[in-house]
Amino acid sequence: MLPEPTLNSYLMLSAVLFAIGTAGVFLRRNIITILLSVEVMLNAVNLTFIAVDRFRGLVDGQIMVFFVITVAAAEAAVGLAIVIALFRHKETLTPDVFTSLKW
Amino acid sequence: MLYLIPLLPFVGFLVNAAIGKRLSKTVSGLLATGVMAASFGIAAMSVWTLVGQAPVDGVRAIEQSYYTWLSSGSLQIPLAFRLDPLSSLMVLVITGIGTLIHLYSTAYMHDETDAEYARYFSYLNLFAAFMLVLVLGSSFPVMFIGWEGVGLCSYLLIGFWFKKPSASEAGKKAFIVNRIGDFGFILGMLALFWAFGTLDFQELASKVALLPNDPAMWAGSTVLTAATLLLFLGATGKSAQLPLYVWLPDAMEGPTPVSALIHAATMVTAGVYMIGRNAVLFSHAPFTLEIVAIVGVVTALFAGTIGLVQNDIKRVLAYSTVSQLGYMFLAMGVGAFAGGIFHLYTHAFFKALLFLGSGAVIHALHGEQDIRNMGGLRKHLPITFYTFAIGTIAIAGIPPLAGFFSKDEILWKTYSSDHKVLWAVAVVAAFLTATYMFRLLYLTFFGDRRHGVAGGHGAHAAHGTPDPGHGTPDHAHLHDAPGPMAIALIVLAIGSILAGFVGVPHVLGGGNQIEAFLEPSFRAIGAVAEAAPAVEATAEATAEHGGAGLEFGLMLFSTLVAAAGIGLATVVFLRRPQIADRMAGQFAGVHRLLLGKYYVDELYDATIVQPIKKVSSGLLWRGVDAGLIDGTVNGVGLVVRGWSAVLRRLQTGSVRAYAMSFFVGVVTIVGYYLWR
Amino acid sequence: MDALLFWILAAVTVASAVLVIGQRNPMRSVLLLIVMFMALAGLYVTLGSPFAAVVQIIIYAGAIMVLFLFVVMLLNVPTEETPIGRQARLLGGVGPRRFGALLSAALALELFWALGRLGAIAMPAGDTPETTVKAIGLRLFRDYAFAFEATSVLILVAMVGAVVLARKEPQQ
Amino acid sequence: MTPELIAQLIVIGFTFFMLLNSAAVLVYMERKVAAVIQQRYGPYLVGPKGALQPLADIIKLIFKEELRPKSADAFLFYLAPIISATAAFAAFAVVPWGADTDFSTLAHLLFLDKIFGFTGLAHPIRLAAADVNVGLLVIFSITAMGVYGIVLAGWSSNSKYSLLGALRASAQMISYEISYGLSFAAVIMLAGSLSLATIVDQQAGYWFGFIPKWYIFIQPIGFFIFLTAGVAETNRAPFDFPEAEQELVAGYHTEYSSMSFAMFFLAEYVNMVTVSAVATDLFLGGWHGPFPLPDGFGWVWFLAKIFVLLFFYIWMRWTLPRYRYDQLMEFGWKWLLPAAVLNLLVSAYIALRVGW
Repeated sequence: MLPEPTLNSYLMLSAVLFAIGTAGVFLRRNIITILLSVEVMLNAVNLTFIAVDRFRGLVDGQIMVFFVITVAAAEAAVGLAIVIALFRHKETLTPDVFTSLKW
Repeated sequence: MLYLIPLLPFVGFLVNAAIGKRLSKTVSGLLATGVMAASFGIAAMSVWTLVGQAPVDGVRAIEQSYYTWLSSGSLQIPLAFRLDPLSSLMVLVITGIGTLIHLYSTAYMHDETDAEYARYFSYLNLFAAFMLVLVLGSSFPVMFIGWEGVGLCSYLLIGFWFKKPSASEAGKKAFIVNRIGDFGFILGMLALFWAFGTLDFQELASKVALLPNDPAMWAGSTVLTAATLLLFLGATGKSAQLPLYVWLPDAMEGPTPVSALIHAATMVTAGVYMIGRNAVLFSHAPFTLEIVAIVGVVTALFAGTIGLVQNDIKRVLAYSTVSQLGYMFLAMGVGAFAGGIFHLYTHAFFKALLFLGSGAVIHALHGEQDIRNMGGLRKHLPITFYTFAIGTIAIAGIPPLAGFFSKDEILWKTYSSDHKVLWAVAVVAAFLTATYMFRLLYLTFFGDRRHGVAGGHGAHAAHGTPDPGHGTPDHAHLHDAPGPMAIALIVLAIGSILAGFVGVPHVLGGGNQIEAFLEPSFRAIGAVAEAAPAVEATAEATAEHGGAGLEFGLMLFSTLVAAAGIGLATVVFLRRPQIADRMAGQFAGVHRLLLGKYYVDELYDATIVQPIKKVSSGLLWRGVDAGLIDGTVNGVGLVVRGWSAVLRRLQTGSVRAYAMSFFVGVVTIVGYYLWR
Repeated sequence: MDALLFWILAAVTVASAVLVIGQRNPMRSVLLLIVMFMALAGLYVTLGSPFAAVVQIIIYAGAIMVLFLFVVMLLNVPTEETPIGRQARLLGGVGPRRFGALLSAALALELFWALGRLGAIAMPAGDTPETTVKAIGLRLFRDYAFAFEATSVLILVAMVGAVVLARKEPQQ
Repeated sequence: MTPELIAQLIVIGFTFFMLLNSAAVLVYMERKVAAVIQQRYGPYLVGPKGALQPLADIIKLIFKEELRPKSADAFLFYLAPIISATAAFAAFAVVPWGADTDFSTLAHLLFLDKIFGFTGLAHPIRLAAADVNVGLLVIFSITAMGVYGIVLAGWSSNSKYSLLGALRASAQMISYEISYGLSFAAVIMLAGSLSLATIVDQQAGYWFGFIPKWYIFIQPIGFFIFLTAGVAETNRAPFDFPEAEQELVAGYHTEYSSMSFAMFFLAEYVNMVTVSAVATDLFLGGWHGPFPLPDGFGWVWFLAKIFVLLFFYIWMRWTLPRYRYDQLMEFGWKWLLPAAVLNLLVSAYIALRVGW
């Protein structure tokens, strides 16, 4: 029979998710996918919040989750708007092309 | 509803300042006058309620606190107003005379453009608001708001014709000189707070009253003395006493009603009021009181002598104001606080009257201010003449007009408090006052028209085209003061006649009501009669042993002195003008000295202004600013630029690269903390 | 039963997450991400916060992801193109990306290590009590009222920003 | 296997069955009503007055060939209709369509007590496929999922009409979901519960003995918003942009044929039913009628109300012309949403300060 999930197993799961998210940020060459990877990270964090909530028997974590989701929504909206604007200018989605914001 | 008293003029200021341009003269003038009148009405009502009050251990006061203005640590300053006998008297004077002068101005300033007109009245209302805050404030900081505010307004109004260089110069001078005084005032406040931990007048008074009261120097009173001296410095600035009086004569560049309101009736008396307000403090610092008295009397004499030879009608009045203020300080100095305030109150009437009268003259002569170019106006300007004459008699101190009672009160208090020398000097000053005032009267109104006298047009040119009515003076027809001005003059004249009767001394069978009325304001609440100022007490004592006879005698004597002065003036300036010239010839040196106002301005310029200029241009500007500060700043800039030229290479502009570096940091830090 | 559920959902989550980033086609990444959200929602339910789960689905899967889909369809770039230009190749080349992957692996290891030190702590026994919507609501609107308002402002700003950014310039 | 469990299974099966049929019935009804409105006969060959027409259609659809564009993304192409259909059915699962009952009356009427000696359950069960106490949220989330079916269909079939349809669908559904949610948030506030059954029971009884305590009477604006948003959610005329025949051939399911097409079709009608059912539960007092029926027959009222709403739907479709797309968006964002927010605020204020 499978072992009962402990708090640790939840935390480890979220750690894995977070790592995957970061990896995505570095591996992919498509801004949209990179944004998606960011979402993965956010969800990893959310999972932590809820797990700890369950562990300590609170609701604050869930409220944090709501805030995270809201912020994610804002981030997605702005991010995608930027993506569209960029695409209009350079006809590409590769982040490494957009390096004009420097000296 | 005390707050309404200052608030109404302030509202008037706001309206006139905001939309005044678009209002017609009638509207903005009526508005300004109206708010003043309304404020006077409210003030009158409040005073009525105050008088109606049952005194709490001999003190009546209406105190209203609106909100906590400053609150830091032990410093708690509510924005609170207190109406007690002293401030109520002041409030009535300010609003009442203020209203009259506003009324007067509506006619006097009528040649201005609508915009200028509105600007003038907005300033005037603003001044009134600040002055009322000054007198109503229940603590030093609140008073200080008004103190600074009136300074600002006086600056604005002196420089009202800012296109005229001399006017703006005068404005600046007034402002700067006042700053010196205000500096002292601030330091005084701080010292008091440091010593007594409060800035509320009442609390200060009651705390000071508890100190043992002996003239000997001891710990508590050194602070007190220092603080009071600093405050007095502030007073000298605001009320044009030696050594800071220099700005007041120049302030005559402003419109005449302004001179009447600010530089005769109200603002310049702020210093006196301040001392009266803190009577308890000052009376516990005898040393300061001595200084005050001496400064006062010296100023009185000094200014009187200058006034004797001045030729500009307004400057003469200005110097007489200075000397009258000197009287008030003398009174304060000898502990006759009530007397001082009494004189302040009467002086407000007749001095305002005189200024307005002179204004009427100037108005009639289209801006002529030099008395050598006047004369014989008696027939042409009857109203102005009679009112002006009343004012002159009043200030000369001829019974039963207002000036007599107050001045005599002061003289008596001075004498009875064993300041015989001061008394003597004061008497001389009184003599001078009578003389030069009547000189003014004669030269202006009697004799026959003179104009084109040497220097006359020089003076004229010097003042550019000062007051309204430009163009060449047309002497063909002289119109007397128009309606509003006439009303103001007449009312003030009546005031100058009757104002004194509130303070008829006991000897003349009058029960010096005003003193009785004001007296509580000079005591500390709760601190009982024994805490009443010692000097006052001694004064009373001598009054007892000196006896009524002596007082009456002195009274007669001073009246005779005044009469003598008048006589002299009559002889010299009316009957045989040539005597005057001869005297001027004989005592050429003295005459020049007086005419040059003792060259005080030049003295200050040489001793203070020039050195400061030297230091600031030579050391501070070239050395510190250009060399040190700029050098440092530029150096920093250069260094930064140099480094950034190198460092900017790190900035690839690629998001991913940034993320990478950032993430390396994360991993490293986490790793480090796990490692330990 | 609960354990089984957890392990299944965890497996689904991880698998879908890996596929999300192991995917050249953004469309599929989005869909797999949605799958991941579903799985996470399931985990939330097992963790006794159904409300969070529902919100996760409504907002995340239902709105945000639709937005992503929308953009993907709008731009319709089916796959990644290899970067053009020297610098782009330098930064987006294989080397740095591998390094980045290694870094994240390192982070994962570090976190595991840390959790390993922590030692396993069993969840509180007994079947999971469901946090009621009421409890959350009270907490949210009483204690977190300010944060709530701030977030609303944030959303507003984001909205305006998005509109301004995505707006076509009048000409050129 | 307790009798409760069996009963629950029966209920689930019944719900599913009824939904399937409802689609068929609706097709027939739609065509007839349309015919009447346009003064045609409509279907009349197959069966009495063409009543069997839907059956014929279904058979036809089943035997058609499954076509797929060459360049389509096969997996998603087949996944899409399944998603929509599933979402449609799943959404209805939590909708209760009758008061909790122990079937005693029914058993008595059907002589079950005589035959099997079944006199009713020990304790009553809920007349819904699934009994969830956050039912509304579940419905909301599932409808949100429903978008994906359409979007994927549009994208995967890789044709511009489909893509446009999908784009329109996603934009439209997102925009109207907000007003949708807000409109029943007001009701949730009044009822103080997220469970549909509870909300319905809140609406039992009458004002002054004859006005039924339905929320439509205190939430008329809410009802209107809900209905409008619902129409938009289900892509029905006058908001049927994803499948605007004149502009986009058939919108997102242009490329579909045979059963996968049928699924979309099914999904659309089931969604209609769901929306009407939810509307009935939220605003029209569910199974509480203007006058009470014998215990255990509330679902008759329920059916009646749903029927009325569905008729209204069809009527509207054949009466109103289609909007322009920008008009749709403008209406959604500039009128419906503010109205919904105001409605929510006002009812919140009243609920707090005044109370009903």
